[in-house]
Amino acid sequence: MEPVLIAMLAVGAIGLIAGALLSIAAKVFYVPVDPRVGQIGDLLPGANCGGCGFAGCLDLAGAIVNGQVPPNACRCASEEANRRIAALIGAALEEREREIACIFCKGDAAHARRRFRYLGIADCRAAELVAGGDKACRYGCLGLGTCVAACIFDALRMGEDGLPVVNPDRCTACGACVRICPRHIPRLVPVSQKAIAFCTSHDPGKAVKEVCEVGCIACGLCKKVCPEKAIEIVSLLAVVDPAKCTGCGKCFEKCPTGIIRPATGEAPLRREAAA
Amino acid sequence: MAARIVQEFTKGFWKEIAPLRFALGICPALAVSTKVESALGMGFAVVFVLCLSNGLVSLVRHIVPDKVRIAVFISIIATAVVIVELVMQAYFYPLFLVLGIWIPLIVVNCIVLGRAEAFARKNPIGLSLSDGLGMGLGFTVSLVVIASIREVLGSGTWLGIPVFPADYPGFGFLLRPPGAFVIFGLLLASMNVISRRIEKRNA
Amino acid sequence: MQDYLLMIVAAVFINNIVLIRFMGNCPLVGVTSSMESAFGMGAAVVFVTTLAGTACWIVQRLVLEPLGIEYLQTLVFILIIASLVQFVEIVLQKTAPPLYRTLGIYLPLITTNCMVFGSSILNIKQDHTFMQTLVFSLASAVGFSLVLVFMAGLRERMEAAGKVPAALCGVPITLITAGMMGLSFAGLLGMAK
Amino acid sequence: MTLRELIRMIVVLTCVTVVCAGSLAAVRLVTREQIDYQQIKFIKEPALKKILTDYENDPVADRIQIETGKDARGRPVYATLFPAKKGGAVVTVVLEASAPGYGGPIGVMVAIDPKNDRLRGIAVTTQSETPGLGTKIIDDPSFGAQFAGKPLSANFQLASAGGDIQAISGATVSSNGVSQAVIRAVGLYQSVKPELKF
Repeated sequence: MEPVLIAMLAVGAIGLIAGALLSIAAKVFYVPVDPRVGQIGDLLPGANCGGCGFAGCLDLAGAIVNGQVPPNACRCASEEANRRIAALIGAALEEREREIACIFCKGDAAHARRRFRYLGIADCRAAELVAGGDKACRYGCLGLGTCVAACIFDALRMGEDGLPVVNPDRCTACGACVRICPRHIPRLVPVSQKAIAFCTSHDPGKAVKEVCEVGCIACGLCKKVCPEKAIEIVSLLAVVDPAKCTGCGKCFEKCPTGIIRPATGEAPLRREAAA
Repeated sequence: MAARIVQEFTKGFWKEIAPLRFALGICPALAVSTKVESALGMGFAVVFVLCLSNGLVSLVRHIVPDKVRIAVFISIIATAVVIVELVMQAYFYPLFLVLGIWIPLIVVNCIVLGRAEAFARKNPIGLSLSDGLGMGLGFTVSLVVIASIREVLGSGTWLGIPVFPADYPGFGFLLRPPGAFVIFGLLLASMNVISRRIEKRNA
Repeated sequence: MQDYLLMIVAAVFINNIVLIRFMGNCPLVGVTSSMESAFGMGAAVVFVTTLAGTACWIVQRLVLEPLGIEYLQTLVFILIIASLVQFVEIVLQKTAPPLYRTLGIYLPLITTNCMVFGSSILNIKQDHTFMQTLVFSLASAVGFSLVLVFMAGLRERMEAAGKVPAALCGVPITLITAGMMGLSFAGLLGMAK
Repeated sequence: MTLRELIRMIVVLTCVTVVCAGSLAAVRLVTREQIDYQQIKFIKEPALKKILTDYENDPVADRIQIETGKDARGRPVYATLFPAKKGGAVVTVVLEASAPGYGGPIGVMVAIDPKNDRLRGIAVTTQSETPGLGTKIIDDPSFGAQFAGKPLSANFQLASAGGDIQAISGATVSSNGVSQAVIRAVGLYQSVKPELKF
């Protein structure tokens, strides 16, 4: 019987010490965890997409409770969830317009020139490293679909013309594509924005014309024609101010390369319309 | 109820066969699969541990506080493992020598704690036992499959019985650690292909 | 000193705990999809293994052997490791929140990591002294992290290339890569026992 | 967390570990004999078979353990003797001893005829000598054969040290290890002999 007793006492003692140590540690090193962190975490989508800039949904939940960020900081959560989160921490929900990602380049295979044939790893980041990519335009979309792979909401697909296409219904504006693109082609815009200049090239008009038929040549016609003064030429690139734009459509007709267009819904390229 | 028990038992063989589907418990699956004999021994040891731990965890599931849950479960599992260790040492000593450190390592086999956490903690004892038995046998089957490939091709025998003519040189690579990884990877790949075929046919 | 150096080289490269001893394969598959998580897991494992290895050694020598209950080794060691992991988690959360945020999510995974438990047992099996235990645990864990980081790097590249056949995607290609890596590690065999 | 919860946590954990340890100790108690038997059988039996030829019992099951002293931690140290019986009478007693060789300890099993106090033969069980040189202590049967038939009172030192044993040329250290192990085994046998009753 004695060996049994020794074993029971020894292991029991180890168990007791371990248990006691843990309990003491739990008391001494007690970190008050707000129960609301868990509750908010449950309301968040749980995709851990990182679109909010935090390490994961729970991390964001902690930040929301601490008041570092507004309760609707998650771009992916539904409005219902945002309202309930706001109710939980007793803050008024400040209305913010939904955003979606837009691809700021129209230079597809038919309209943009390539400098060489790229046969390397099918990833824009890799292509960018090889002599700055195969596109002659150093601002344009490389079209290898890195953003498509990065989208965990299945809102992006690769179009037949070699440019990514956004599905506005699925896009949650998490910003994953915005961050991963080496050329910052996808950008977030408010859903209500009516006109967009779909180009990111800061090159002068002549240089743009040499490499791409559908780039902003900074001619300034759009600026002149806009009755609301909503368009500015910022370092050789037309930029539409969504707050002023009424969507009258005058610039669509005037733009010589046809890159200023309605944000949603496809309008024919000017060249094609003319042909 | 009976149907449920059968269902929990059979899922362990194809639908949720642990090492091949979830890549759980692959450490022992790689380490003791050089011979069919040791694979069988390891498999049955795991079956026993899984049944015992699932049963006991299911019995104490209402009295264990949540915070010490893991510690309690792991103590129960460790007890089952030490029982296996002692019994194997007493009655199957050669097998004990072959399996060596992998017997105590059953404690940290992800399948065992995984089943306790995911299943036995929430289900009555009957279901837990049948789940443990099914999962354990599924593990045994996967082990034996890998071991068969490795033993037959590697040393030209199956369960010690020669299957190739005596001058078969043996594919030594398969008996070494890197060979285990490669065989296991290829097995998983073929499993993927088969599953996809079945899905396509059903669709 | 030379002995310790030899021991480190042996534990990190030659008898690598993941590729040759087959321990800790679950995280090799589970947390190597990105470099960041591989680093996090590796750091957490190095920390816990060293701590657990020495704690287990002390208990073995001061409690189990004098009382003649070595057969309870498995039970006692896993208890120590489980409590230690939880203890580290609690302490880190309070004293080093940034560290906790990076390592925290990997800590629960470590309790059932055979590499921590396995290296603790190996220490006893190979009759190490206290210093040897310390060095061996640390070196094994470093070897583990090294393989984890290598694997994460390779997987990131393979994923970017996108040329892996569909059937091999994910776990199968990881295992086959591990096999190839094991082969190259095996090239170092004979450098030390 | 309230104090009550804390206490409940500790109590449950302690109870579980105590019950686990208790049941394990019980299993250990039941299997202990069998484990000892198995361990000795699988490690010693091949060597036993080598030096014992004519016997009817299971020397491992009939083994005799005699306390010979205490180790540094105060635990008893046992000498294990394997008696081989024929027709109910002990014809040979086998025991093992080891001595340092060239590459590490050399373990030697020695078979003794208890009636005539003579060596029946020796067998090397464990060794890590240089292959091809030191391993001649096993590979060269004439070396081991020198011991057979000698009375226990013989001088088992090497000839170079004034004894009766011819060392293998080129493997003096290994040969010396074997002969020292035999001397130890014989000494052990002499010291426990009074306690043996056949």
